[in-house]
Amino acid sequence: MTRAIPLEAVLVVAAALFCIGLFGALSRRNLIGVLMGIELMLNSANINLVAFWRYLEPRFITGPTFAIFVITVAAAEAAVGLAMIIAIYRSWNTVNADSVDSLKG
Amino acid sequence: MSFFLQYAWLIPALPLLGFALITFTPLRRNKLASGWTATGLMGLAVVMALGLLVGVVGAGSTESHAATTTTETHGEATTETTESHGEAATETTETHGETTTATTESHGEAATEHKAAFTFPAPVVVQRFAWAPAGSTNFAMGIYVDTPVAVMLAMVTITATCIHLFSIGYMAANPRQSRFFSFISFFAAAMLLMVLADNLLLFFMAWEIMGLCSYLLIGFLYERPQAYRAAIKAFITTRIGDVLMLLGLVYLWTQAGSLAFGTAVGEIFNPEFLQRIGTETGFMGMTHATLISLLIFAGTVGKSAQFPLHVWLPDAMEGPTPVSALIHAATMVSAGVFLVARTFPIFEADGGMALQVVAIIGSFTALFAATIAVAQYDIKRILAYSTLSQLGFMVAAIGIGGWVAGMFHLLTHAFFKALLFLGSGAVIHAMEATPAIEKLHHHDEYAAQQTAQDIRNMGGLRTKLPWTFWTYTAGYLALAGIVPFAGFWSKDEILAHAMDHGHPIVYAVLTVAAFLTAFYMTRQWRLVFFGEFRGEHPVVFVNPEHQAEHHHHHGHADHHADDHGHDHGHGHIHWHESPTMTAALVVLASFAVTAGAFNLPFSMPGGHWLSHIWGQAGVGINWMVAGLSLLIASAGIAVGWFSYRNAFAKAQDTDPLDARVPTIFAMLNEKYRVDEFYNATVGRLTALLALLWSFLDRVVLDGIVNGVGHLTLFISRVNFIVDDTLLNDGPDAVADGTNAVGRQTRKLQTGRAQDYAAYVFAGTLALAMLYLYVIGK
Amino acid sequence: MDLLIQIIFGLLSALVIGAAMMVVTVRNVIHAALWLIASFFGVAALYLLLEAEFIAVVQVLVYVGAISILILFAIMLTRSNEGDRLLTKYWWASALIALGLFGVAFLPTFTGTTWNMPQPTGPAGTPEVLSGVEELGRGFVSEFVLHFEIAGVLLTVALIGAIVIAFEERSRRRRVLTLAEELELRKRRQAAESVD
Amino acid sequence: MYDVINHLINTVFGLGWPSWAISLIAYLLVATILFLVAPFQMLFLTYFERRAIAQMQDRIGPNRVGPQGLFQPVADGVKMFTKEDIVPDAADKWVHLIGPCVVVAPTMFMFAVLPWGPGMVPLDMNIGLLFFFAISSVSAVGLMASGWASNNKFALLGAMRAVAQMVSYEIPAVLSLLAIVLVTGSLSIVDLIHQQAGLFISSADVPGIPDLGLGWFVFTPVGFLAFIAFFIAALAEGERTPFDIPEADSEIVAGYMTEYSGMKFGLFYLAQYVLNFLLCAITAIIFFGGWQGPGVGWLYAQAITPTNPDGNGLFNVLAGMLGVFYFLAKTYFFFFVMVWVRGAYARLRIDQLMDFGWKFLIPLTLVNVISAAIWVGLTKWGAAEGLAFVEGWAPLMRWGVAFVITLLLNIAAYIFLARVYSQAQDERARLDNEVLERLTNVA
Amino acid sequence: MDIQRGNIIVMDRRRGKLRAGQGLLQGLKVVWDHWIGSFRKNENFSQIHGTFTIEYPDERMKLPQAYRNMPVLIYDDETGHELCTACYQCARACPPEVIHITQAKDPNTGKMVPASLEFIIEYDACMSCGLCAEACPFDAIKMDHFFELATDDRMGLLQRKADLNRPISYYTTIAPDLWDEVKEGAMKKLQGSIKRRPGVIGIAGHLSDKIAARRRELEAEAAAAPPAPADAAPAAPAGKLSPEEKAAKLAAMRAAKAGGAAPAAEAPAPAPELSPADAKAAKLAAIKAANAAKKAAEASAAEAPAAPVDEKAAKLAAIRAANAAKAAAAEAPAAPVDEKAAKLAAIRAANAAKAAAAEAPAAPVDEKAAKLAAIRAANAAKKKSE
Repeated sequence: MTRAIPLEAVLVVAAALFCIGLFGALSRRNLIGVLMGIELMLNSANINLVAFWRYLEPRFITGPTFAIFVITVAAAEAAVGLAMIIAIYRSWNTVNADSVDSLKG
Repeated sequence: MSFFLQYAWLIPALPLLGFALITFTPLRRNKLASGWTATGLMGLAVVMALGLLVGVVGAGSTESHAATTTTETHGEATTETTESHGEAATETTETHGETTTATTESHGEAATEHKAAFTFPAPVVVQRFAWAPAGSTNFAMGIYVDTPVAVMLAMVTITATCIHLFSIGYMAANPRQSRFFSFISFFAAAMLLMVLADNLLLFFMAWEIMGLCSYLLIGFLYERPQAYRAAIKAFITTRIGDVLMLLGLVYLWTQAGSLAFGTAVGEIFNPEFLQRIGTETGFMGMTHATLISLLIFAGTVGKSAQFPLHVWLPDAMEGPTPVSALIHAATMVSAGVFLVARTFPIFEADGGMALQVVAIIGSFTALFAATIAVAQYDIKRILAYSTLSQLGFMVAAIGIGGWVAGMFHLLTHAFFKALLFLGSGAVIHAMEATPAIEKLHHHDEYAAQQTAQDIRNMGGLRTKLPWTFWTYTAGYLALAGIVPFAGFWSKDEILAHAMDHGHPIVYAVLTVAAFLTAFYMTRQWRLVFFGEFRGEHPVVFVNPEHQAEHHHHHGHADHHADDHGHDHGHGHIHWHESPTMTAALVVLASFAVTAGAFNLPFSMPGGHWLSHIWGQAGVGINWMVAGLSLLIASAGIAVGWFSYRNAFAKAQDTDPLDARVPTIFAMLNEKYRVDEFYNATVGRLTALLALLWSFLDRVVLDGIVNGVGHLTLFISRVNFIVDDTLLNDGPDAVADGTNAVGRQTRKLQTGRAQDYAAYVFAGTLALAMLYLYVIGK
Repeated sequence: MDLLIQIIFGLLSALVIGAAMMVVTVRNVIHAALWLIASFFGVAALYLLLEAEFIAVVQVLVYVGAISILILFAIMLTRSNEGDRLLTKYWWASALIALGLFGVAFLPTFTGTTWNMPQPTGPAGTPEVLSGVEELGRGFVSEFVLHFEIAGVLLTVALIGAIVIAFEERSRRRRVLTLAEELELRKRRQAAESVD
Repeated sequence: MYDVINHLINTVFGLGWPSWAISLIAYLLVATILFLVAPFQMLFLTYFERRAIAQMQDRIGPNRVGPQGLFQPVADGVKMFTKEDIVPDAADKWVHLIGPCVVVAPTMFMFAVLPWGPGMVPLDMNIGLLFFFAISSVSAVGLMASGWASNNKFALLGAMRAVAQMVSYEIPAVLSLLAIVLVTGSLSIVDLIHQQAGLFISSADVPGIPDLGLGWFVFTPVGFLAFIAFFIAALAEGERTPFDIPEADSEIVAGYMTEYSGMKFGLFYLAQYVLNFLLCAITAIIFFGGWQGPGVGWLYAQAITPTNPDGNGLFNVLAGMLGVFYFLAKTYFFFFVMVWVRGAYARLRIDQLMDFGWKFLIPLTLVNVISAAIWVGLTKWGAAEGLAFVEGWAPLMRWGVAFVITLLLNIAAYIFLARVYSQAQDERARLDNEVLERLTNVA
Repeated sequence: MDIQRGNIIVMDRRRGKLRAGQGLLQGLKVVWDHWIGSFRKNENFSQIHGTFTIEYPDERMKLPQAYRNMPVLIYDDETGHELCTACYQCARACPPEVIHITQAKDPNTGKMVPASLEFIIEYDACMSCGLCAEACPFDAIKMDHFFELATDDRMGLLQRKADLNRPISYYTTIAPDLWDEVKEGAMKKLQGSIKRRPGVIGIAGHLSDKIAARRRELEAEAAAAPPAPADAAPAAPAGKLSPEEKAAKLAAMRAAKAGGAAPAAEAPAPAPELSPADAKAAKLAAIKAANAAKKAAEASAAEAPAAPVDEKAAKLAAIRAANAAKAAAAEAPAAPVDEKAAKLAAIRAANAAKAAAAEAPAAPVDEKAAKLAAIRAANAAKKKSE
């Protein structure tokens, strides 16, 4: 595997995923779209972790361990995020990121 | 006996108590009561002083055991001394908390070899307490009693009591009698405190209080412009002396570290210290000692009215007579002499230069005053100038090293001069009762009083005022220096000392002065008591102010006989002498007579008693000098008597001397025109200075101030412009700018989480680019 | 074999990237969610390609199994009626940032740096020693026990947090009354009005 | 399978293809086989269910089509094909199409790790079990998508309920398996089965036990409680009777399948039944030893195996056949139990279902995990792991002690939870009434 | 026991409180028992276990006699005459008014003939309430058991007379008891109406041509052969009985022997040339005969066993006799003809009672039952005479 595909390729894919996720998080109007963007970003981070583990240090399990921790955090984050979105929907009756700006300066 | 020693500090306290009682309690409303309390307290003070004298003399002779020195800690406040101190406006002195115990070095019989350093007798009572504990300097206050102090105390208290007694009678008519008594007792307290002072600062404080009292008392009749003008004049001239004296004290303090009397280390009579300041040259080539002593002497010149600063004493006669008697005869003026005596070792330390100056000024003043006294008409002015000359005598005596002679003369002079003044007071009191004066009184009180004092209007009062006459005669004889009287012994001792110690010039001058003294006293004595009473047609004193108001057309003539027959109608004048006045006169007269016995030059058991108790060698009598002085005195009397035998048939006659040597007489009458001279020089100088100063002030300062004003105006205008443009519009612009920026950046804070995230990542992007392409390269 | 792997890698990355793009650009949120799931699958496959099968399975279990469903639930619970315009106003700015970040920051760093690849230890052909599930498990209870516990706590906290935030009191929920209750209520109210 | 094909292509035809091509073909072959087996299982199961449920209801069941109705499923299949596939116009066309696919695909995936017989497992992953359940959770997404896409309120509600049910019952399922994984020590399903040889006491615990392939986990208290919990969870997962709310006809029309007709509807059915088959299979594997049975072990020992290369090929086949027979028998028995349960129990309300899952099953499985830990501690650990006092005991002794302790613990847990749960139910009822009264103050 | 409406009956099953989980297991056990049991067929509904499915197209459930679905017209096998006299009673009684009748007219005289020319029932609207059957005085319209009415065109459900006609034999197969009760009356009335029907009017449509042709043949034969003896009914053709006449006679005989006497041994051979409806009716009758034979065989086989079977049969006969008597009484207001019938019924009941008593050993119970029947018959007769 490592022979066939250079590490850079994987990293580039991860980076691309990250940037797309970032763009999604930053520009999607729907709050849940934002959340999805964030999930994508977390995934790209995971790919990096695993890629580095696989290519550079296959013997030590720190890579996958942290990948798993990232997954747990993502799960927790998604749970709380969505709960908040629902709470926002319930009070503002909208999930439009733009209209939730009561902290405006 | 130790009671008196222990409670020596009561002596000044009692009159102070009197002052306090009279001023602060309702006592002041009752004239008689205040008078008698003051006098009573002074009586007590006399008793204490005498007791102290006996105790000190007793202690001095046994001097085996150390004098009871009590160091009073700061806490135990001797009420009267510190109170008086407190009141006196003295500069704050820093004293250590630690109390220095003055160890009395009993020198025992100090063998006074020639030129040996003059040493005081060991102090009998030294009570010191830390006064104002502040900072590092250790400043103790307290009392320092040795034999000269004891004697002085006795003298002062006795004279003060007599004068109190006298003034009860004299001031009876005055509505503000209690005020008078409070001032007098305050003055007495100050004088006593000065004498008792254990250090020069306390001395100086008391000195200042006396200055104050003299001002208050001279200006007692403050309605009269001449009175308060004289008070101010007195105050200022003494103030000039005091300033110089203060400089001296500070100079001394810088050198010695403290101003306490005594010979211990750090005290001003410490031999090494004296030796040091005697040798070290200070300012302008003169040694410290010289400088210090000259400055201190300036104080004396001011206070004891020596030559340059004597002008205030004659004018001080405006005050009521007891005041003149007490302050300007007995005590205050002698304070200056006492100061020099007190600090004599410092004067001596510089090898005689300072003393020479003292002697010169002393003798000159003696002669100078004597000459003026000859040509005066006012009874009190004659006595004033006589006091001047006698002070000159004392200063000269001290100046030539005759410390004991000077002191002795001071004592005796106090008594008979007080007597003379009180006598004149009685005479004036009587004169005011005369109809002519009373009539004048209604027009112009001041003129009336002046004419009452004019000896030309008197005459033949020996029969009218017998007690006054005889006491006055005792005083007159003492002053002139006739044998049994006190004056002779003290004056003689001075002259003897001058002759013995090689001061021929001084001797000559003093002898001439003595002669003149005898002459003018006789003149006065003759005009006042002998001949016919010329009071019916007095020489009316022209009051310059009134003249302006009164009748302009009177012109110059009124100087001579007034409308002659006008006042005749009153007929017989009732001459009255109040008993209190005469009692005081008698007491003083007795002292004037017996005072001489204190320091008889003979080496008999009582002889040289004063010098003995003062720890100095008694000077044997110099028969030649004694005889010579007696001769001169009687010559003076004779000349006086004969020249005025038939003078002044009428008040308006001219003085025989005037007739004979009019210019000299005129000059002498106008007191060498010293006042005018002063006015001319100092006055004009100050006027000039004032003018200059006003010019300076107007042009320069005002100029500066106005300039500053204009400048500030200009600056303010500039400032306004700057402020307006730069500071007002500037900040506004800044404010608007920030506001605008704020409004713009506010847009940044859109409240949308996504935008914030975008900013974050834009930041990371920028940083990444920075790192990769700029730094990382 | 390498070619096959490369092809597979190409396909998978295409899937992942394509799905990600769709997630971001598709208008309908549900479609976006489904594309998200597709991209998760792609990533899981990528993990398999990277021989981290445990991670792949966990990825599938957690992301596809739980999170995507959560997202779908959230989407359905918050159906907002107004037509949601796709992107925010300044979307081009964020696009710029993303592109910039990718083009300027990531690409050069990744391609630029040389990675020190460990030399295969054994003779050619012997499979490298890969740390599999067992080492992971062992690691969790030995080396990373603290992290493990914290993750546990985090999940619990998130669980409780989510519930607290999203929980709606039973009483506060609008309760539809049955007809009988309705009548009863009205009768009772009239009775009350008539009384006072 | 790989060597068979390799032998076939390289030696027989001598084509000399590269190994990856061979393995690719092998896997493709296996995949096709599985893709065939799955629908057939589905067909048989549907027939089996309808007959069995009929019998239970004193009916005959389909017996018209073909002998004793054997061709009924085929007929259904044909019907499914022929039925017109209606897509509601407002529905989300693509998502509507994807829904069923995403529901069916995972179930096919799950076959990858299912061992049919000794050595007959398509892919022996060392995290087989976890893979199995990971993939099963994917179908929930398909349900959701289909529920949503049909633009029908009931479909959506049904989908949400179904997903909620599946997700919340996945937890007790996985937890109960966790206990077993704890005992066996490996996630691989093949290992799981190998450890279930022996007679009542698995040979892993007591090596001396004659290997009759009966050392099933279900005979251990941990295993038994896990089995009960898992089976209940499986029922919920497969939407079988007590929990068949989503497609409950009486309530929400047909749940998420409402707007589907024709082949898509068929797919749903296929997915459902295949899932049921798989769940029964996994139950059989994990708790009842899969292909373990008397004789299989012995036959396999004789057969050619990687460890025993010189075995007789025939025995291999025999062992395989016997293994598959046992496996299928157990699986069908469990399917029968499912049907049996369908015949016996009434449908749970959605909140009762969730309550039961969360408040009874999950605690039960957690306790089971603890007892599993105790079991492992007692049977396998020694002084090294800190249990010094166990050191000297004989394996049987340790097994016995572990058995007793875990039994007591499990029973106690069960009774306690049952009591608490029932109290909770009464409490809830009371609360509901109270709330009702407060709201309407109708006495 | 009567259950007041509304209150709740607490059933105490005196069984222990079900521990959690036990209830579930018991549920399973119940289902298990059913599953096991379901492999046997369930004979009658009182059994709990066993499959009771009746595979409908192959097996049919014996419909109860009183089952009614869709009315049909009855015609006499022997005479071919429809019982319906177009009295319109049924049409009046029909709630959905689906019966439409047009009375037949004598073509010659133009008089109304007691027969229906056309009889239409709209089957799709008929709700099978059975009111027409009850209202028909001539028992001409009866409720059939036929429910497989699926047709592919709407008109199929509009049944004309041809579709509605059913032979009496068919009705007796589906509702023997009901026919027995009304048989005599009906036949009598039929005879009456036959008399008033000229020509073939009133003959079931499909038979009318055949009968007319037959009559023509007979007349031709009669013409050819000596005139056959005129039997009581002009309709009865001389010579060879038409197969249906034979069948009708047979049915009559059988009905007479309904009381369980040894059934007629011969199984009538189905007449090949019967019209499809008659063929069917005939077949029905044949089958029923076979069943009865079978039952009889069982009964004979079962004779040896204990007497309870006979007793039961006797009791049944008695009850039936009583019913008949009551029915006869119900018809009291009818014409005097009925009295004779009632007397006849009473005599018959007595003979039956006597026969039963003779048969069975004089068990006290039977005697009492017979006596009872006799008394009842006497009462009925007395009542009638009043």
